[in-house]
Amino acid sequence: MGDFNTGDTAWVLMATSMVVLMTMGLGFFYGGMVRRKNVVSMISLSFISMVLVSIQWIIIGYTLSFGPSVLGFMGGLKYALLHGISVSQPAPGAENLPHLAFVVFQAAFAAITLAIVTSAVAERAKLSAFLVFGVLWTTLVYDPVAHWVWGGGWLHTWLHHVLGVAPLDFAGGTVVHVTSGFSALALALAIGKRIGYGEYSMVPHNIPLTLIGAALLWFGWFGFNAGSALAANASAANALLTTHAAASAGALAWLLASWLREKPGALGLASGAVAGLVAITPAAGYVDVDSALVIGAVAGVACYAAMLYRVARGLDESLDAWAVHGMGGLWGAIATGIFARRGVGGAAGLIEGNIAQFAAQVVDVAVTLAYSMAVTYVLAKIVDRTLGLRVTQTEEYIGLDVSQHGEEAYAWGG
Amino acid sequence: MGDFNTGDTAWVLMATSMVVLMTMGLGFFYGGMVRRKNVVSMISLSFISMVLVSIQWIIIGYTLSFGPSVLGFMGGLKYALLHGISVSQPAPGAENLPHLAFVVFQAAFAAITLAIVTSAVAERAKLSAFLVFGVLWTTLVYDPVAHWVWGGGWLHTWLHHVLGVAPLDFAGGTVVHVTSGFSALALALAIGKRIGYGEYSMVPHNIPLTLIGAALLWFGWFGFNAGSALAANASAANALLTTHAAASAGALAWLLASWLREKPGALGLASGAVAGLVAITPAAGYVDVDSALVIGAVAGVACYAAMLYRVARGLDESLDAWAVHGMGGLWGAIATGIFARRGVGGAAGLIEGNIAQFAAQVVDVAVTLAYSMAVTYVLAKIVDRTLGLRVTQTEEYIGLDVSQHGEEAYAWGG
Amino acid sequence: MGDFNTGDTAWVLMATSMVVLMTMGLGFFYGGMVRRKNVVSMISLSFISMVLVSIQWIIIGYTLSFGPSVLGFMGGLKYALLHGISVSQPAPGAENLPHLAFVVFQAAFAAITLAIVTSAVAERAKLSAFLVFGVLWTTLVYDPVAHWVWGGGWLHTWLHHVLGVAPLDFAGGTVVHVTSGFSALALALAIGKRIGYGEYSMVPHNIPLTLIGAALLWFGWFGFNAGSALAANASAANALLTTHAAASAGALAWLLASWLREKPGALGLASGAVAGLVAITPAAGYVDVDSALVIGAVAGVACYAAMLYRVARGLDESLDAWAVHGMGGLWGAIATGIFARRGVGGAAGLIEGNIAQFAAQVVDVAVTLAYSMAVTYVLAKIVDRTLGLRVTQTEEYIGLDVSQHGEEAYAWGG
Amino acid sequence: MKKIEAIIRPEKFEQVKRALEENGFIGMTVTEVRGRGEQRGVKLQFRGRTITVDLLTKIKIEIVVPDEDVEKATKIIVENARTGRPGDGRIFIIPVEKSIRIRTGEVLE
Amino acid sequence: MKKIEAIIRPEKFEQVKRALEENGFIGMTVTEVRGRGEQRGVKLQFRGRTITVDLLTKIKIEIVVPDEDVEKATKIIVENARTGRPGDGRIFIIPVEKSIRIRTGEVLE
Amino acid sequence: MKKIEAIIRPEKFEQVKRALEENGFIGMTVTEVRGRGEQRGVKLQFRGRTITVDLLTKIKIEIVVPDEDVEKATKIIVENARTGRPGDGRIFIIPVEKSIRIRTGEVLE
Ligand SMILES: Nc1ncnc2c1ncn2[C@@H]1O[C@H](COP(=O)(O)OP(=O)(O)O)[C@@H](O)[C@H]1O
Ligand SMILES: Nc1ncnc2c1ncn2[C@@H]1O[C@H](COP(=O)(O)OP(=O)(O)O)[C@@H](O)[C@H]1O
Ligand SMILES: Nc1ncnc2c1ncn2[C@@H]1O[C@H](COP(=O)(O)OP(=O)(O)O)[C@@H](O)[C@H]1O
Repeated sequence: MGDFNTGDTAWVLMATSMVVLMTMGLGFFYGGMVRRKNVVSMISLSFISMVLVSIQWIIIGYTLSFGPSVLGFMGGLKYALLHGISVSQPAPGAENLPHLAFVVFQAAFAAITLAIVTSAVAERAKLSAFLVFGVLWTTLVYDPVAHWVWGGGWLHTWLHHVLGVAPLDFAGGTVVHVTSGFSALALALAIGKRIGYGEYSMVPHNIPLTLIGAALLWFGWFGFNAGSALAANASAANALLTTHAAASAGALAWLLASWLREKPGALGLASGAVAGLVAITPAAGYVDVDSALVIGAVAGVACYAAMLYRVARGLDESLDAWAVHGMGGLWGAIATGIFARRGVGGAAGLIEGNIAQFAAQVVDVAVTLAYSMAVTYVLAKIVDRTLGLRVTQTEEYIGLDVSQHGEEAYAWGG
Repeated sequence: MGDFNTGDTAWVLMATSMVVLMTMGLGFFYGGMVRRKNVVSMISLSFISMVLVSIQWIIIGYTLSFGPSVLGFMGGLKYALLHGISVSQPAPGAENLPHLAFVVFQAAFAAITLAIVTSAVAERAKLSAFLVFGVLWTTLVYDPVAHWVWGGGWLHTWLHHVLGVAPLDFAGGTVVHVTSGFSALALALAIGKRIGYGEYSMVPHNIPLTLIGAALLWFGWFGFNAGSALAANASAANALLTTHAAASAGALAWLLASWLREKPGALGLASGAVAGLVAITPAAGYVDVDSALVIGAVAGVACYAAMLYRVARGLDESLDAWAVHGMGGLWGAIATGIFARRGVGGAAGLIEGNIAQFAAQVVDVAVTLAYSMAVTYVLAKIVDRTLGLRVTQTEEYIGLDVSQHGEEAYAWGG
Repeated sequence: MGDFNTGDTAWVLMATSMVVLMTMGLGFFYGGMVRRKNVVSMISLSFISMVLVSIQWIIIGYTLSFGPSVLGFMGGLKYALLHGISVSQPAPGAENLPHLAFVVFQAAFAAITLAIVTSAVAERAKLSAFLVFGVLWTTLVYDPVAHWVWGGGWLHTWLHHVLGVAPLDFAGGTVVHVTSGFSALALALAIGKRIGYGEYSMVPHNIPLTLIGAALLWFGWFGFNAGSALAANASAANALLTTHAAASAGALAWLLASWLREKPGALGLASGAVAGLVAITPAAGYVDVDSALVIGAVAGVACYAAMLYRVARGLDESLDAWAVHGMGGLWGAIATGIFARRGVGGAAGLIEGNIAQFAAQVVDVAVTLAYSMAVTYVLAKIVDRTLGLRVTQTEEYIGLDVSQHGEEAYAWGG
Repeated sequence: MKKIEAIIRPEKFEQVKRALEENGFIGMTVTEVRGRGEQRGVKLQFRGRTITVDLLTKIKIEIVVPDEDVEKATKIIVENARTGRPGDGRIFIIPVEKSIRIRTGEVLE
Repeated sequence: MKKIEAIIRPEKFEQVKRALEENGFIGMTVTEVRGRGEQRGVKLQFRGRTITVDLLTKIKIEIVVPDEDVEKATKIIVENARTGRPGDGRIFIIPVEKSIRIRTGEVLE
Repeated sequence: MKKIEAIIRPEKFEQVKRALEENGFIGMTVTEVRGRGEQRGVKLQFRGRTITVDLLTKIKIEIVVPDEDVEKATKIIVENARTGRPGDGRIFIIPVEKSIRIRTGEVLE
């Protein structure tokens, strides 16, 4: 019991708590951006993602992701229901920590990934179908990808074999953000646009709520990234600093870029910060602070451009998980291959002449992206054909708060 | 100064901060559920509970709870005003921590307990009288119970003597939740229903606000439960995992159970999470994660049923502190006696054949419950006769925000 | 990498995260107090302060504050862009921590200081001009003062030379609060009153939002003050306890003091808590808990009086940064010179007979105050003459959310 | 046709609505308003300044009915909205020259 | 002068507004209201109790126009607010005896 | 009886209310509305799309008064709501056929 490093354990427990809070923060971030009649639904989708995935993770998700590999594709069932993990057992590859601390830290990652995807079904998801879709998605998309990149699966081994280096993903740029962002895109294509999209006004109903969400996201992301050091050490400190730098740069860059076309909104500021946070996620422990400023600033501009592109294309990936998490994650994963410095996290990137690392990042992203989109699209179509992913027209018209939850967000007449 | 374990200290300081935030989170959780005209009042009641009890705790509460026992009933005055506690002194029974860290961690527990009780006086408490009631309640109900269970008081010693085992309460299932929940019931009976209860519509005025509160509660509870390990060790990790598991299971169970009767609301999701969190509180360091799922799920269903029962009985214990904290805490305390595993926290429960532990839990709860209800009821009646616990009819009609605080929550006409 | 103290590092990383959250919390605290048409702007000003100052800090701010001193007035450029700070390097004077952890912890302090100042330009700041003003202010006011008091600058050395003691400022009572509070006063004088000030109703539009901000401030302040121990030790525990005590005492004192003149509002409760938090900031690691109660209570009453005075004088320092942070910081800095106890933090104050310490505190505050006001006023006037600090009358009438950000906080008609 | 504008207590709204419904008056438009009648004088403060807020939340119900139904509808509202205490509200009868159903364009005179 | 009170679907508001504008009807006052017509019966729950909420959000547009413009304005609203499904709303024409511009004090009409 | 509907600037509301009160006009119903008159053209954006919001917040005051008081009340409102700049608002006078006090049921003719 007393053999673990208490400082590292404290930090990972704290980081876990922060990522859990961040997941609900995402609900508020998204919730403020929908119309008033759908805010309860939108927040609930994040909330439910956390609840569902956490239970799934304990029962089957952890072992599928981090259990002993079965042919490199998925983890075996050794840790199903977390059996065989005693309280005093150290985490695999991190003797400083209790295994259970690692399990719950990773649970929070799995949970937020599904929550990010809910952007795609904003204001039209059928609650019952989402429960089913959510469990399937996390089992068939998130768990395998986590296994491939972090759990010793084929992608990691194979790239190491072919290129001599494994892909770097400090805190989930591909596993979490590319996966969720591109899945959101596929899901949006599968479920279709909201009624009246592009025709009716769909301005965000409560910007302060979105900003509360953004604040919690920023805060939680310190746990997400710096916690991924799995220790309270210099790497964690570097990750925290680069995270903060990239978020700031992303926010400022989006603000300024959008100013060229329109008034610079608070939503842009917040979205830019998230873009910077996403992009630094895979890189946080591998790059220095100067690179972090660059990575964040580019992310701010690139994700803003991606959003404009999506809107111009008439795509109703409603709350821009694709533009911000998908494209931001993609950029971040590649940027890690560019800016990684041996002196920071032990791995070199392109600017230090390591082309292999750059190649590994590109392949890593490409595989994750393709797999996520394909499986998500098929899954969504199957759920749609069988259960119906989407509410009826009348239910959508009345709003999901009333039709799915029997609640009104803000009481009237009181 | 340098002799304490820094990791453990960091964790307990952090946990304290989280419990303080959670107390204000409770204010938002409650505040969203009342009518618009009472939200400032409702949030303020939690805020004031924290302020009042923290001061009381420093002056007299800590020593009454944790000071050297006077006949087993209350702590003596040795630590009044925290005198005699030097900065470099270790916590009693926790040499790894500064004594002052333990003091302030426990202060936050005392504070939130009173805040939970404010459910019972929602939308009708007279501010001035609550200040008096609050100080008396924490001194006469919380402090003694904390002393009996945690401070070396008679209940602990006596049960140990009679049954050979002491009651288990990892983080306050009885001390905090049974006490507050059943006190809320007694207080609701003493103060009476709101004008128009059961007749006028009293739907919650701001569900997103309640969900912000729920998010902060969930986050803070990690500090509450895992912090109660008083170290950043394997026990803390287990507690954090079981806490998260039970919260998730509780949320899902309430959602599904309520779905049998009505649309599954976000309030149910949030209440179910809180029910799971309450129920795991006494057990968090003693049970494994499988049991945590069971404990949480049962809590979700049981507390939902308790709420329905309360409503059916026409009891205006307005925000369900009794149904969720009282009944959830009762179930959790007993469940600890059932599911405790020697391999987890050193104590065995019923399923490992330890009937004595089960018996100890039942007696512990019964004593706490009876004491809390009786003293609270008498206290409430005394304050009511002398100062009047309740605002006038006109003040209640206009709303407490204007009548007690001279403020409107949301400005009009701007 | 493994040489730092993990517990201390965990605590400082956590504290940094908390101060970042607190900065956005300040945005909500302020945002709830303005009119509905300016809430996005008000929150954004805090958000932008964080973004801007964090980038400035990395590029130039850190080295100006903590780089090797140039004639005692400013730090040299050694650490510009944080060059020369390797990941494994320990913090100067704190071998237990990574240097980068110290850098980012201090970045958060610089950021919140500018955010506090935005009180003065509430509902009338021109966004573009604020970006310029903000960078200049932090470079010319915050960075030098931080250097003088914390970075080995002249004020510290000179007072030590003259009086034999250096001024005490545990967590920034002068550096953060006196600086920002008095700068806000100067800035308010420079920018002028809001249109209709004293004539139109300007009641706060969303008190729950302000209270959410207050909750985050209280939480974050634990990181601010107890994190300033730069270790998870007994001093941090003492700081956390005194911080909580002073906040509680401040809240209660303001509530009771205001009750003599008007209904005791939740805004008073929150403002009183902030007043207590400000006042204990310089003292947190030097005084015991009894003194903290006194310091907090006096701050609650004094800041309330300062606010009444400001209103009576017709000064539109709109959200009372001066009354609460300026006057609270002033009182706290002096109180540190009164109540400091050798047995707590190694330094004695007036009540232990150390007049020199008291004198050092007074001079420290006087210099900071005078410098801040003078430079801020001149700077504001220069920016106003060149760029215009303030929006046009029409823009102010329509509200800054629409005119500066192109957004409405709460959508209408949805 | 007449428009009946009734300003009533919020807590009486459900009862009035149900009573109208039971008597065949389904269509209605409702608005949250603030009103002042014989009640006055709630004081608010903000940071030292006192602001008088003497307007309490009310519900305004608008129902357009044929002339012959005015009396009946009015009676239902009065009976169900009344508590006998100040603040019960007012009913105003306003002439309506034409009423059009947008869905069909038909004029409902 | 007449006051045209049109109660329409929120999502049609922008279109109606634009159409009115294009036809020279600039001045208007709009309010968010709740209304019930042929649509009914959304149920809400709170903690075990069921509450019927059958009032959906609508926008009320008020435009005061000279008598001769009533027909034209009404037509524009009907055409632009119509979807053909229940819930499209109503238009009421109400007499206005006098209209005053506050800025100048002048009586219009 | 007439209903005076005045649409005024929010920041003038307190002054108008006080002036009415001082002249014995206590009863009133007020609503937050949005209005467009000669002011136009504030633009909003959301994520790349531009939305024109040209409706500013106004306060609508409704006071029902006996015929003989209409002029006096109107004058008070005009004098106190006026700033002389566009956006000051309008007053409409609408006939009221009957006014009923719910508390007593009495008809205030
Ligand atoms: N003269 C009036 N004009 C417009 N509305 C009025 C008038 N008098 C009262 N009201 C409305 O009626 C509501 C109820 O007023 P109340 O004081 O109950 O009237 P009563 O004295 O008839 O009982 C007020 O809040 C206000 O909205
Ligand atoms: N009799 C009425 N009096 C007042 N408002 C009405 C009336 N009938 C309908 N409305 C308003 O019109 C809106 C649209 O009603 P709707 O069901 O579409 O009418 P219709 O049956 O004419 O299509 C309602 O929500 C309500 O606000
Ligand atoms: N024709 C109209 N019908 C209804 N309301 C109107 C009309 N014209 C103006 N208003 C209302 O009056 C408010 C003030 O308009 P404003 O531009 O100040 O008018 P004016 O040009 O008379 O000064 C508008 O915001 C709107 O609410």
